[in-house]
This record gives sequence, C-alpha cells and structure tokens, in this order.
Amino acid sequence: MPPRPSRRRVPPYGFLAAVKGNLGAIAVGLKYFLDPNRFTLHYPREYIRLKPGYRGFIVLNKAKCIMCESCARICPAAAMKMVRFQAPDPRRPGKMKLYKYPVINYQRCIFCGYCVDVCPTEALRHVPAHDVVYYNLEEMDLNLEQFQVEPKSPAEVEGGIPVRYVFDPERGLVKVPEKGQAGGG
Amino acid sequence: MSSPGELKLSGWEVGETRKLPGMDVKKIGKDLYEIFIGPQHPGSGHMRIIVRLDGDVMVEVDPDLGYVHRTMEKLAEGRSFIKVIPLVERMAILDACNITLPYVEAVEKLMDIEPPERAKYLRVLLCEINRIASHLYGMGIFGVFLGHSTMYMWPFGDREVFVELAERLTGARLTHSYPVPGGVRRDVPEGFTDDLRKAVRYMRKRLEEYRKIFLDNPVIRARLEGVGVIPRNLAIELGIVGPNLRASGVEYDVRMVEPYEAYGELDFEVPVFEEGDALARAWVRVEEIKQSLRILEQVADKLDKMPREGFMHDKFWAKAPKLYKDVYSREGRVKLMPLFANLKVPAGKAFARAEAGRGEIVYYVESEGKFTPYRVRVVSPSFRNAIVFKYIAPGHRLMDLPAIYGSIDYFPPEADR
Amino acid sequence: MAGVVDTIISWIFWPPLFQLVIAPGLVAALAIVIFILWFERKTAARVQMRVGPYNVSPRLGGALQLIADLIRYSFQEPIIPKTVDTAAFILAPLAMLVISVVPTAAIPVSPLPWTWPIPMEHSLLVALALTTLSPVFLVAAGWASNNKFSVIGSTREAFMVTAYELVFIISLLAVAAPVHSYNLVEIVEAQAGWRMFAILNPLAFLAAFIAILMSTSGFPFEIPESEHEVVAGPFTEYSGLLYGIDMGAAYIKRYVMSVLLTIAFLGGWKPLDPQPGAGLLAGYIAPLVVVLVKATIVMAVMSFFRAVYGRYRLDQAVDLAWRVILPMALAGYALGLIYGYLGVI
Amino acid sequence: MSLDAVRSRAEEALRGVYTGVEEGKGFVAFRVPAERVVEAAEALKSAGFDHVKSVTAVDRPKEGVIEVTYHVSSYSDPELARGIVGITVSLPRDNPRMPSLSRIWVSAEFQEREVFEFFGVVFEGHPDLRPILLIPPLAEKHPLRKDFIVKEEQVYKGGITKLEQPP
Repeated sequence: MPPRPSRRRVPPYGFLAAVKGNLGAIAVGLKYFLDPNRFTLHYPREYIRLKPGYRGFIVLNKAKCIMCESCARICPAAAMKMVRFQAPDPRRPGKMKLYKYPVINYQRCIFCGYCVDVCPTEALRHVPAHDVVYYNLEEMDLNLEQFQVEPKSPAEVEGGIPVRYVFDPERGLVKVPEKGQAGGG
Repeated sequence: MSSPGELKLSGWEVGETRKLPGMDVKKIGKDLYEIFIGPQHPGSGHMRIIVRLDGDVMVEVDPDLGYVHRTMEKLAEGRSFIKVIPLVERMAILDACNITLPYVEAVEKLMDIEPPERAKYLRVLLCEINRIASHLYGMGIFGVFLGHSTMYMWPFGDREVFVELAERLTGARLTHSYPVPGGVRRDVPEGFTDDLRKAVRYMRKRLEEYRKIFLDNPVIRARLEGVGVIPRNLAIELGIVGPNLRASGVEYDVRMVEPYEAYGELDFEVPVFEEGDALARAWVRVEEIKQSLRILEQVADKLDKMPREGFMHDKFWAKAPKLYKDVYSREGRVKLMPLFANLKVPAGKAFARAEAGRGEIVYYVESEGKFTPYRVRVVSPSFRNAIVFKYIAPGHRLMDLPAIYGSIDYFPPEADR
Repeated sequence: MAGVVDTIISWIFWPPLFQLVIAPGLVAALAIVIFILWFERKTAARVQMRVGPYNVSPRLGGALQLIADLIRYSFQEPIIPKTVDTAAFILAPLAMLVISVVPTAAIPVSPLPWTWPIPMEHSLLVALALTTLSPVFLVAAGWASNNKFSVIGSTREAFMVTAYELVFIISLLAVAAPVHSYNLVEIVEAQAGWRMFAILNPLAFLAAFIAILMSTSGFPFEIPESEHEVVAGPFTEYSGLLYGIDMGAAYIKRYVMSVLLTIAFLGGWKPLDPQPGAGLLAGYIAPLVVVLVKATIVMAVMSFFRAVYGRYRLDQAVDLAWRVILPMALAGYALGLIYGYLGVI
Repeated sequence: MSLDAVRSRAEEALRGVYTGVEEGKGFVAFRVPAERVVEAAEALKSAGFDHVKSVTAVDRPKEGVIEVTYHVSSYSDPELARGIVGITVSLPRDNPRMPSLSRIWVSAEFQEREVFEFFGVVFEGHPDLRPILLIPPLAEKHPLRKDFIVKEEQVYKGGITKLEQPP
C-alpha cells in the first residue's frame, strides 16, 4: 500500500483535561524519580567496547600496501596523503625505485572510512578506538612509523571497565559490563 | 561613577546617535526597543535574530543567517563526486543519510543507474533512523526553549537508542556517509533487525510518556496553542517545508508525491494537521515518529526475508575481486572499487529531492563529464523555513519567539550550508 | 567556668540574634539552600535519565558539588562593566540577600515566649510585609545593569509582582480569620493533630504555594530569568560572588516563604508541643528542627516541579494569577471566614 | 497525471513566452528572455506552480552569461507536485540584472538574496536586497562565480625522500 496522507486535528483540551494533564505530567515525573532510567557512561571509569564494524582510528599494514594511491585520492578531507621515498629496488639491484605510502593527519581526518573501504588489499583497517588524545596538533600529523602503530583508548590503558550497550524494549539501552580480555574487537 | 541619567531625551530624533558612558545609543523609532538575540545567546543557535519590540510585542524580526556558513556549493565544485557526500552531510550531521541521499540520487540520475532492491531498503532504513533521531533532537531543543528541561534530556537520551542503531549499521554515530552512487556501504550486521524491533517497541512506549509530560502538559499547551499560526495559504506562499508545512494542512511529502528508493512499496501515512500553530507542529513530529517506527518494522521484516545480496549496482560490483566478496560476507562491509576515487559522471543536469527530517531538500547537480561537478546547488529545509521568522514572528510577544523558533525546528548549520 | 559557658550559650541563643543569623535565619538558610540546590539537581537528573553532580564526591552522590560551586563563585573575579551604575549594581544583590532573610525575625519557631525575637502580636502581618520588599532590589539590579536583557528581565519581575503579591497575602490571611488572630503562635497552636490548615483549607494552601513559586521564579513561573529568552534576566551582567548572591537570594527568599507556609498551613512545630519550662533543647531546638524539616520538604516539592514543567508566558502567568489563583485565594479566604464564623477551630 | 502532463501544463502556461526548452534529469526548464520573466512567472503561478524550490544560478564564463533558473513546483495541486519546472534566464556576466520574482513568489525572497551575494545578480524590485549568508566584504567578491578560485590540497605530501634502503 503506497504512502497516503491522513488528516488529523490536535486533541481538544478543556479544564478537566488540564487537571488531568497536570496530574499525568507529575505522575510520569514521579515514576522516573523513583525508578530512573539512566544511559550515562561514567567515561574514564568505564568505556564502550566498540563493535568490530566501528569506524575508529585507522592503521596501516605496510606489508599489504601496493602503493596504489586510491586511499589518498578518495580522502575527502585531504587528511591522507602519500609520502614518497626513493630507495634501491631489492628486485633489480642498482636501480632506484619510488616507494609511496599513505600517512594520515588526524587534524583533518573525518573518519568517513572511504580509505579503508577503497583499499584493494585491506592494508588499512579501523581499530576499535575513538578517544585517542594528542598533546599538541603536530603530534596528530602522523608519519609512516606512527601510522602503523595501533592506538589505544586512554580509558582502556588506565584500567577502565569495558561495557557495551544492549537494546531493551523496556529501558531502551542497558549498560552491561563486559568480561573478557583487553583488546579484541 | 556614571549613571544612565545623563542621557537627555528631549529633542532626540529617530536615527540620531548619542553618547552614553561606554556606549553609543541610537534611537531607532518611537517606542521601539531593539534587541539582538544571538549569535552568543542561549536561545538563538548559531544565528542572530534582530528583534524590534514595541513594549513586549515584536514588530519586526530580521533573521541574520550565515554564522556557520561554509560555502559548500563552492567547495563541491572543486572535489570529485564522491567527496561531496561527506561534505554536504556536514550541514546536518544528525540527519546525515536524508541530507546526502538526494545528492547521490542526482548523481545516479546522471549516470543512469539505479541501486538494487536491497540497497534501496537499506537506505530507507537509515533514512528513517535519521528522521527519528532528527525529530527527537528538534523536540529536545524545543523543550528546552520552553524551559522544559526534562523534554530536553529525554529526547536526547532516547535519540541515543537510534544513534546506536545507526552506529551498528554504518560504523559511525553521526556522519554516516552511507549512501554512495550505486548502492550503500554496509549491510546490516548480525542481530540488527532484532535490536531494531526492540528499539521500536521502546520508542512507542516513550512517545506515550512524551505526550503525558510535554504535549498534554497544560503549561506547554498554553505556550503553544494558537502561537505562530501559519495558515494554509500563507504556508504555500512562503514555501516552507516539511513538518511545518504539513502542520498547516498541506498534503505534501516527497516520500508521497514522488516516492524515491523503496518508499513507494511501504505502507505508511503522512500525518497532516489543520491548525498550523506551534502545537500542531509538535504533534506532526510525534506522529511522524510513529509512522517512521512503522516503516522501520516493515523494513526489518523485508530485510530478513531478502537474500543478503544486491547492495551495490552491478556496474561497480560485477568485476569485484574475491577479496571484496570475502570482506562482504565476513563483515557485511561493502568495499568501494578504486574507480570511486575518480568517478567520471556523464554530462548533464539533474534535480533531485528528498524528504529530510526537517523537510524537503533539493539538489541540482550539473556535470560536464569531468571528475568534479560543474555546479552543485543545494537548498536545505531550514533555509526555506528561515523565512518564517520574518513573516510569522512579528505580532507575537517576545516570549513567543523561542516557541516559534523551536516549533519550526530551525537548524542553523543546515540553513547556512 | 560553667557560668562563662552559660553566658556564651545565652548570647548565642539570644533570640533576636539567633533567629536572624543562625536559625531559621542566615546560616540555616544557606545550609538548607545548599541541600535543596543539590537535591534539585539530583532530582532533575534522576527524572531526566542522567546522574547529575557526581565527580566531586562520588561516595556522597556529589553532595559536595555545591560547596565546590560556592568556593568557585567566591574566588571568581567579579566583573563590573563600565556601563553599569556601580553602587546600585553592587548594593542591589546584597540588599536583596539581607531583605530576604529579615522576615525570619518575625517568624516564631516555638510557642515559648522567651524564644520570640520580638513580642508577637501581629507577627503574620510583619512577616508578610517584610517578604514583599525584595522585588524592589531585583528590579534595581536589572536596571543598574544597563543591559537590554536585564531590563526586560526586571520588567518581567515587576509584572510578576502584580501577579503573586496579592495572592500570597490573601491566602495567608485565610488562616488568620478562623483563629481570630494575626499571631503566628496562636495560628500554629490552633492546628492540633491533623487539623492542619493545608487540609482544612486546601484552596488557600495551593494559592500560597503557587504564589511562592511565582515570587521566587520557580517552575513553571521561571519568567524573569528565563534563560532562553533573556539570558539570565536581571543577573545577566553579574559574575563571581555577586552572581552567587543573586542566585542564593532567590532561593533564600523561597526558603523563608516556605518556613512561613509551614507555620501557617502545615502546623509548624506541631507534632511537638513544648510546655512552659522546657529547656533549650526541648523548648527551642527541637521545634525549630521540625519546622525546618517541613520547610525543606515544601522546597523539595517545588524543586521537583523543575523536572515536570516548562515555563508560562509572562502574560499567561499574570492572567492565570488574576483569573484562577486569585479567585482561589479569595475562596480560601471565604472558607477561612466561614470557619471563623462557625468557630470550627 | 504523469510528468509529461506537468510539462505540458507548464508549456501551455508559457506559450509564446519561452524561447527554448531544456531537458534535465528530474526537471524541465524553459528559457525565457529577461524582459518577459515576470510575465512567465505570473503565468506559471496562475497555472498552479505556487512556490519556488530553488533559485539556481550557474556561472558560464565561456559563454559570458550567468544563468538563473527558478525551479518551481506546487503544494496545492498534488498532480503538479510530481514534477519540477524551471524557468531559465540568461544574463550578461558583466552586468547581471533581472526583475525580482519575489513579489510573485515570496518563497524566492531569501534565495534571491543568496544569488545576489554569491553571483552579483541584481534583482530589481526586490524588497530587501542585501547579503544574507556572507559578510559584506566577502559578498562583494561573489564567491560562486567561476573566477573565484578555491585551491584544495593535493594527494602528495612534501617532496621525495632519498633512502639507503627500502622503507
């Protein structure tokens, strides 16, 4: 059945409805006063164990990189760029070869994940961390070595409790502490 | 010590400036009081509203937009087609899929491709999740503008449920960049449709409580009833969009008049209210959330029945290497072919529209057959709604301005683009 | 030695001083206001799916947050803009604070004459008269700020005065009628057992309750300093300690009015019945604590309304006051007259 | 009524006024000379096209024109709502002036202001023609014209580093 309009009117309101409205509002307020439904994450003490598909920070596996530049070309924020090196070619001794690897500038990265999705060899991947902190802006511009190191969530490093949220038809989201080893994801 | 008493009032002409200690004072009119609400004001958002008051009644309201303008139309001219998607979705990150979808559709029209069936349903799925999240956001802002702090926190808290759903689907909480020309970027993860049904059940229950604490609350009724009335003919004349239009009794919803994606096959209603006041606009949003929940349930059923294939047009996916298919079957992640980085779109002009959370968004995309679009024109719903300030707000009391502002669900970043 | 201690105790508990400065005056007011602010934030948080203040003292549920806020306000630089009327700008909040506390001098907390700060004969009238003074300084604060939002805010307060003042006075007079006295002690003594005026005369009680909400800009009448229209109303230009005093004064006013409401409608110290000859503890401290607990509960209910209501429009609030609340207060007064005529009490 | 019907309704209304038809994907645009645009707009409005969806300007420096297109559609007529009709006006690039249509379609008012600041098109008879999104010094540069160039960063970073052995 295709979409169709349905004309309605706002329910009318009189004095009795106003009294009922007051009481209803106070009753709902009291209900939650007595039985609060909180989603709050106590962040540094707890942190969310991110799901595998989460578009978090990006790490390069250099061994898989085929220097195709696709990631740098598709990056909408010009955060990922290619650095170029000229070095001897191991296959053809005496010849020089141009090596190109991507590096990332987290000042600009918008975590759209295009680079990871476009990489034809899965050399780039997301790590389940989204709360990495840098002390200054220069540090956010990673070089090739730093780009291969997997960043860790500071809450995880400082021993926070990993939690995950599960859906519940009564309470929306319920926070469940997650047992298990660190890392994962 | 200085005192305002130094100001001499006699013989002061309109437009004349006089000195006060620390400030210049200009007379703008007889018995007029001009206040600048915003951009640094708790009730203005990223915009300024210049209000002239006669007593407590607004006589002239001038919305001053552009405080978060980013010239997206210009930036889009300099980048390749796919890079425009993350760019334009930044005008309303909480409504990301709805905002980018018409752009993607326009590009698809130019390329003469259509996404496969499952991709259409996946797009609808995220669009409706976004629509609910966007309406909840709007209601939260609306609540706090009326001083109702619980109605601020509740929708924001419940929005988390839908943001979480979107995160599981796309991997990002807000800027999903989900639709791409030809299809979508992810398939639903394991157990997603069950979570979706749970969220729908929860939201239905919560909407009842919203009604009790907010819509049926006598204070809120008093603040909204008969305030900011936009009669049907004026709504048409001003060209406002979305729930505000439907609250004025106009039966217009792009999902209905020109069904895009899978909307033509889904069973839902488009709620239309007659009154045209702020209360009707609040009710339209609540009813629309209910219809969106209905759509989500239908989409969940449909996705469960459908085989897990067809999320990307064959033009891009037919020659995909084995690794791509492995990643898809393992993670549900649709890898983009490297040709996406340099997508060449045939020359032509396309116009596409979609019903975003705040109303109709239209894109005009012109291509010259190069890697970058020649012109991208986007008119966002909030920009078309901004005219309400100028034509509807005068005549109301100053305290009605937040009620009108909140009820039209105006979102400055979206209007400024 | 014992004599010295006795002397010091008698100085501290000298009613005119103790009543005004310690309890139910300034010190108790500050303590209860701090508790109420914490309670208000926690209540709102509970209803609103949040946790509320927490990090300052996780074990106490963030109870020290308000102390931390107080310290912050005290050490923050008070910025006095060039364009304000400096003397009025500084004096208005201070005067508001002092004037808010003054009515406690006329409110008895025990039936024993040696605990009364001033001879009680028309104490209800005195207390009522003193509560009506502070809006003047609120308006002055807004006017002295020389800020458009402040001026709008204080104008709103001036409008609100017309709405609540009459209601508050008439509804409190409704308890004087049946007792045939303006003496608060006699009013309390008339409310033995469950014959509280709140139950006997709910109309007047409700009217007084709403008038307190209006006068201290509690929800749903938080109109003068409604944040989303006029930033902070009369207090827009204030900062640091002066801002803290501004905010505190409104709550202290609410506290003082709640104490008055407790005495007039909720039976004051009533489960207790101090006899002549009772000592300091039984005759003064214990009834005082009962009054303060009742007043705190009244304030807690008012705080809870923050989580349930939005705010009315100014004209709607005034309209409501004149069209619904004032007739309600008058009906309550008539009921009081009937009680008085029939001699029910 | 199909999309063709929407088109024919518009064609009927604009008969004798338009000089050419341009097919786009998802819309159809009628070329109208700048002098007759008010007439065309009035005809469309009385045919039921009651609001402007987009005032789109495109700068074409090669042809030396700025094209302004009003994309209009209907709210009141559900049949007309299915299609989108444009009226396109070509204006000389060095002095783009055209009559304002915001008297006919109030919904065009803010969008004409936007086109005014981004392209420098002067809409004569507009009730309130000032920049809306940009600050005045920037609006004078008309940023959406093609000669306002925005440079984006390139794919490579720095030069080429010489290394003794492969990285």
